[in-house]
Amino acid sequence: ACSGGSGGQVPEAGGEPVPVTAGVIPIVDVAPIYLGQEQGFFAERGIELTIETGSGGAASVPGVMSGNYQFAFANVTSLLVGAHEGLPLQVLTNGASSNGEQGGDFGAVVVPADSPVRSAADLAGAEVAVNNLQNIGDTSVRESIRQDGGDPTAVRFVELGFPDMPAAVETGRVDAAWIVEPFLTQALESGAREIASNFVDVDENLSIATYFTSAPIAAENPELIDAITEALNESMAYADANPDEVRRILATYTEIEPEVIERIRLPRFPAEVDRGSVTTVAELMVADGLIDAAPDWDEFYR
Amino acid sequence: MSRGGGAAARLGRRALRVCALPAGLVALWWAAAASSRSYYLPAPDAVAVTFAEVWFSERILADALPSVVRLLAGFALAAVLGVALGTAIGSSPRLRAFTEPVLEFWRAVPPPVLVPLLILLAGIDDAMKVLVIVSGCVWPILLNTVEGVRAVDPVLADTCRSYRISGFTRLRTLVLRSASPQIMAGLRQALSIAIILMVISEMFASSSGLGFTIVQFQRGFAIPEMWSGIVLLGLLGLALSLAFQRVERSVLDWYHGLRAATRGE
Amino acid sequence: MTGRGTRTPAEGGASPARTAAAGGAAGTAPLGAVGVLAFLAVWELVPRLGLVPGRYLPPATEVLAALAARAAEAAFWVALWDTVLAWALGLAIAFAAACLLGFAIGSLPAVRAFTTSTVEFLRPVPSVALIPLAVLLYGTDIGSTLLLVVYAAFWQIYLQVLYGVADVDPVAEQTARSYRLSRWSRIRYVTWPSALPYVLTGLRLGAAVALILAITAQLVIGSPGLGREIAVAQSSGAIASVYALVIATGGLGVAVNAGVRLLERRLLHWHSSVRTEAAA
Amino acid sequence: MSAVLEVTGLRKVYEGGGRRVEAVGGLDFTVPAGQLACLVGPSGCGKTTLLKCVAGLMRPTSGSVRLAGEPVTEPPPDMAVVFQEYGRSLFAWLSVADNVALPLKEKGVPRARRAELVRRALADVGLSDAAGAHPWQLSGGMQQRVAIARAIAYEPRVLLMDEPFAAVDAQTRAELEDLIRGLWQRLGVTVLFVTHDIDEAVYLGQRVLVLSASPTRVQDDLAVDLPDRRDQLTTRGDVRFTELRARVYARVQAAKRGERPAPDPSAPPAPAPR
Amino acid sequence: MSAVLEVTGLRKVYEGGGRRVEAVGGLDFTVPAGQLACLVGPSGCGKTTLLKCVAGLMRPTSGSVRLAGEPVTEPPPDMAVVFQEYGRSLFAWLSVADNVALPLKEKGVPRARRAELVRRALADVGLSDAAGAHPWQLSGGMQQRVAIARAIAYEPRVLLMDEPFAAVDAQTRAELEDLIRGLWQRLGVTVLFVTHDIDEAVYLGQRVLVLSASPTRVQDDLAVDLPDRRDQLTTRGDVRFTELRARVYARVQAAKRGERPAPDPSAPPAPAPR
Ligand SMILES: Nc1ncnc2c1ncn2[C@@H]1O[C@H](COP(=O)(O)OP(=O)(O)OP(=O)(O)O)[C@@H](O)[C@H]1O
Ligand SMILES: Nc1ncnc2c1ncn2[C@@H]1O[C@H](COP(=O)(O)OP(=O)(O)OP(=O)(O)O)[C@@H](O)[C@H]1O
Ligand SMILES: [Mg+2]
Ligand SMILES: [Mg+2]
Repeated sequence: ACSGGSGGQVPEAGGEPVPVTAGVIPIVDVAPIYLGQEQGFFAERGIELTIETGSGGAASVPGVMSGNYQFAFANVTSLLVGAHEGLPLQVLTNGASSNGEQGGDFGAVVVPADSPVRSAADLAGAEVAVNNLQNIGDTSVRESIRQDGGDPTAVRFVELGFPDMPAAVETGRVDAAWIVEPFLTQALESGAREIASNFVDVDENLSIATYFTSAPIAAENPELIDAITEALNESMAYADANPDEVRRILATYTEIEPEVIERIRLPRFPAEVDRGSVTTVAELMVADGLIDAAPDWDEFYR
Repeated sequence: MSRGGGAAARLGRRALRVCALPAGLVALWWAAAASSRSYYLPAPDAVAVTFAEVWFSERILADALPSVVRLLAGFALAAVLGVALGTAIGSSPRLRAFTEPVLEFWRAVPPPVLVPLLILLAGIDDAMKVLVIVSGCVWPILLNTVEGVRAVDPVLADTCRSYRISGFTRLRTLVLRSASPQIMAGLRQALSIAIILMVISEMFASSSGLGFTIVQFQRGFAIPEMWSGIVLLGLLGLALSLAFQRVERSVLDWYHGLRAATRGE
Repeated sequence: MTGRGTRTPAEGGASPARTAAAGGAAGTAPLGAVGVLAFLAVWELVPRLGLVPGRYLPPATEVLAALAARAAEAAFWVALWDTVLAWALGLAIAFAAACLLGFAIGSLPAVRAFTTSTVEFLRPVPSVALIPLAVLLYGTDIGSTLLLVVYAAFWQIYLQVLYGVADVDPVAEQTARSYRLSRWSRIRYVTWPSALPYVLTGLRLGAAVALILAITAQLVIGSPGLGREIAVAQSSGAIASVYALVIATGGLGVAVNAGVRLLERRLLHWHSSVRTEAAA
Repeated sequence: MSAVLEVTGLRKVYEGGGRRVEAVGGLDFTVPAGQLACLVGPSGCGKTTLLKCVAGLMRPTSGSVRLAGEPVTEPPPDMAVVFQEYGRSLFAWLSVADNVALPLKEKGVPRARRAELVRRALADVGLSDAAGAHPWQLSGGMQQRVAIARAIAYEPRVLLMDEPFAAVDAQTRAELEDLIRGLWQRLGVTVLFVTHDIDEAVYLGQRVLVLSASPTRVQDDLAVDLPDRRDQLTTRGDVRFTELRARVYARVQAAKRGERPAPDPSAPPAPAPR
Repeated sequence: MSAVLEVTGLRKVYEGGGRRVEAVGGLDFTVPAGQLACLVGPSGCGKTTLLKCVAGLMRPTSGSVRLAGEPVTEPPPDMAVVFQEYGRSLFAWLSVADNVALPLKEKGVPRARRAELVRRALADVGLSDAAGAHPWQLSGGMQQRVAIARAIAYEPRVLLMDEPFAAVDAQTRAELEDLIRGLWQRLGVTVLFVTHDIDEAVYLGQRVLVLSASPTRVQDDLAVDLPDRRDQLTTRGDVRFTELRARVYARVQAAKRGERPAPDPSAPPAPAPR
């Protein structure tokens, strides 16, 4: 893997391909980049793409900061926090968005089958599992409760990895959980009940995650980054248009069971970051005290 | 020199011993941070300021205290378990042969993959976190106890046998005492591992705690805050190890005496 | 005098109780296998009896089947090799450094006194907290995994070495001094053999911790190896796969331990703990 | 008197580490209850091995040891052993008094009596002052005396002693010899006493068993027909004492030279060197 | 001949564990180069302590030890010590031959010569057969002989021995006594020899230092005016031998009873040793 050494090169059609490394998380949301790699969208632009998987922000942000990755995948909230803390992060393009279907989105709040909780408002006083605290999960779930007329301050959140959530819900270890695919399908099939589509409640076009790089990398090699952005956009468009292709590619880089792949709900993959939704998220984060102010959009988005 | 003067000098020497190297290292850190200007490596003064801001607050009660309580509970449980199991396994080669592969198996399982299983079995509350701590820090105690028990002097063992000292008395006066230097080595190891696992246990199914806070700082790119948390962990380790040293000194009184005596000190 | 029995010559010969209990090299393997089988049986039963939902803890047979399926793929062996490589390199570095520093510092009480506070401060720093720093320094390849592995394993071995160095029989030490053995010779011929039981325990502890850190680092950072496979399986909800990989990890641990035990029998054949158990 | 201790065809072979040593090569003897028998023999002949087999601490390769008719497979009750490696047989973490008291405690001797026994035993071996010290604060000879005190405080019925006076000075040794004889007479203990000091063997014992070099056999078995009341001055001046001593010495020398027990064990006594 | 070993005002007080023992209470003596001096004294009087101070292994509380004019602060070169705790002074992880060879290796003796020295030393103590064994496979007396073999193979200029023959039988003891005297005569070694056997002290030494009970002082300092050629039969039969022996015995007994040397520490010097 590595390194900054490729930073000075410019991709040329027909020339030596430029090695580029991307850091992603091996989940449903990153299907487009795998599709793009497979379809040759990167190779066409003289980019020899290597995809490395990690477990999220802990590796991807420092990976980009150190020049180890030329770009990486992370959720919007993390990037907003990072930018707020002064990290020179730059968003290249959208990564995954809510599909906007109330009750059919790829992430949802679920409760055990026999739970007295009927809707988001009932969550007041409950313990809700989210994968990371002070992140998109608790922010959006609070919004769901608020919109449902409940008291968003009365809910307690606890951190739990997505893979552990179906079991925790089924065994009643938590009152509710915000789960994403493929664990959402798993939970629903083992009897959990869906009570809210928290992404849709925030914004039905909510941009959840994006691909990003760092300002120094972008400044050093703008042509390469442009080429990457183009390839990403093409990949997104391809994925958005071909959900079957998405399901097919999932079988190659994840280990989700084939039957489950058939049934899971997919996010949408618009190429453009929905600026409005990000602003909404930033405002919610300001309201929750995660950040003081939304970052300057023009600096943040390339 | 007056007695008071002697004591003061001793205290001074001790302070020098404790502080000299850390002072040097902090200076090095300073130099490194100044030259690298890396976002992830803040200067020690920044960390010191942050430390005061972050930890001299109600956080020390809300986050650190419950963590430390869990840490001590886990450590105590691991100590009891490790010594009890270790004594049994160390005294019986058969039992050792029987259990060793399975124990070695568990020993090699990383906590991040063990935690989901523990969540399944023990839930997500304090019990699970204490179990995570136990699951990690029982090993050095267990292994050292096993080896210490195995190494009981055969002449002493024969002495006990010939006077028909068996059962609990034998355990207390022979086995545990003669293995105690090695058991202490294990406990000392376990203490710092317990701190590490306290952090790891709070990376799962948490909403508060020292480890949780540190991880949260890390995720939120609050790097000086994160370093201040690590410093706190180090200080905690230092404090616990000083306390442990006192216990060890009294438990191994005979051992150190014996060593010093032969050298005629 | 009343030293501990670790290095003193003693009459051997098995007492009746010891003889009855003696396993010997050949005797341990079958018993260990029985232990493993018993463990697998419990594992099989817990989900089958519904004590835990089988969806979340698949029975042993299912997991073993998943493991067998994986073992048929080359990717699995590549991942295994990557893990073993990171582990072995990291452990070797940690072991060498810990022994060097441990013996040097342990035999110089003054230096030991000056370093204690720093050591006690650094030991409880969790390797996981160092991940961002590691990635920043060494990127996402083996370098950062090594940093974490070495950091974690080092302390385990180092502390054992310190205790081991302190456990040298003073009469043996005085004998060496009276014959004016140089510092190096004393370490080589007296301190090292007497500390060996501690060192080997340290090696066993360090080996497991190194393995854990190698896996964890791969899991979090995503450098290639079993850890990354586990991460992928985990985020895909492929529970049987996760447990299959965990078995592979544990199996590595068992193998490593068997190796150290073999080493022990060779290196410590003179030691009372080995010879009383080996005596016929 | 019924034979209390019977050793029949006792053999012990050490194997391991690429070395095979037949230490004890077929021993037969019996010791009647209440006898004080001394064992002498060349260094490394197998005395310690024999004692350990008798104590039930070591399993013989073949042959058997019986005590009062029962086969000895583990240490029998009411037996005390003073090990050759006296230093290592003391508990470093216990004070001298606790070392002596421990077996009594285990035996269930009440506290007051225990204290009295410990006090007396320590006084007998001249260590009253050291009761509170740890073994490692004592000199070699003092450690050995602690081990002896522990054995006599125990008031055993069978007492096995492996060169128990090796590390004490001549004067103390004489006192301890008389102490053991006194104890033996007072309690009727059966004593097996290993020593290298031939004078000591003759002075102490009712009988001296001379062992051959390893693999050890009984080279000679002498009854010591000295009067039961013995004292350091008159007994050692006795002509019979000198004769017996010379005889034992000659036999040990023969054993040392590697002579095996002759078919006729009544060889003429050699001149006494000392 | 110049005084090689000077002990001046040597005191050693053990403190610690709530116990304070003045073991050595002001010793003054000198040992000329090449002398063989025996030390006797009651058990626990401080002989081992003295020897360790002389060896530079223990720092005295006050007073000094000088060897050839140099103060002894660490073990001087070309010195060998046979410890009272012989078992613990052997390295369990080395074979008998390697135990003997190790100090030679460190001294830089070439391989062939080393092998020869080891072979001869082991033969001298009667352990040729045990060269490949490990110390814990040997009997107590055999272990002690390994420690002796190690010391003599080293060919030291100063030899300190702490009850080196305590665990061997009478016959072997006599042989070892002659071995040490032979070595001493051959190499001109200065020997300090602690023993509890008064006969041995007189037979071996050119001089016997009798130490008082602890805190130990020099109770008596006797020159042994027996001819230099000694052998077990004639020397021990000598009238002068019996006289000296009786004298030493009386002094040790006095020491044991707690008699202190004359109140004036600058007592008239004892008869010249050589
Ligand atoms: N643990 C052992 N392993 C192998 N051989 C042994 C062991 N213990 C003793 N031997 C051998 O058995 C023989 C007899 O040993 P033992 O200790 O019984 O002799 P001993 O008569 O007590 O001698 P000593 O008077 O020197 O104490 C010796 O040759 C010794 O080398
Ligand atoms: N490490 C120690 N700590 C405290 N006291 C000690 C220590 N070593 C020896 N002593 C004390 O010092 C005195 C002299 O001990 P030392 O070992 O020198 O006697 P010794 O003459 O060699 O006796 P022995 O003939 O019994 O070996 C004893 O009273 C003993 O209790
Ligand atoms: Mg013996
Ligand atoms: Mg002594």
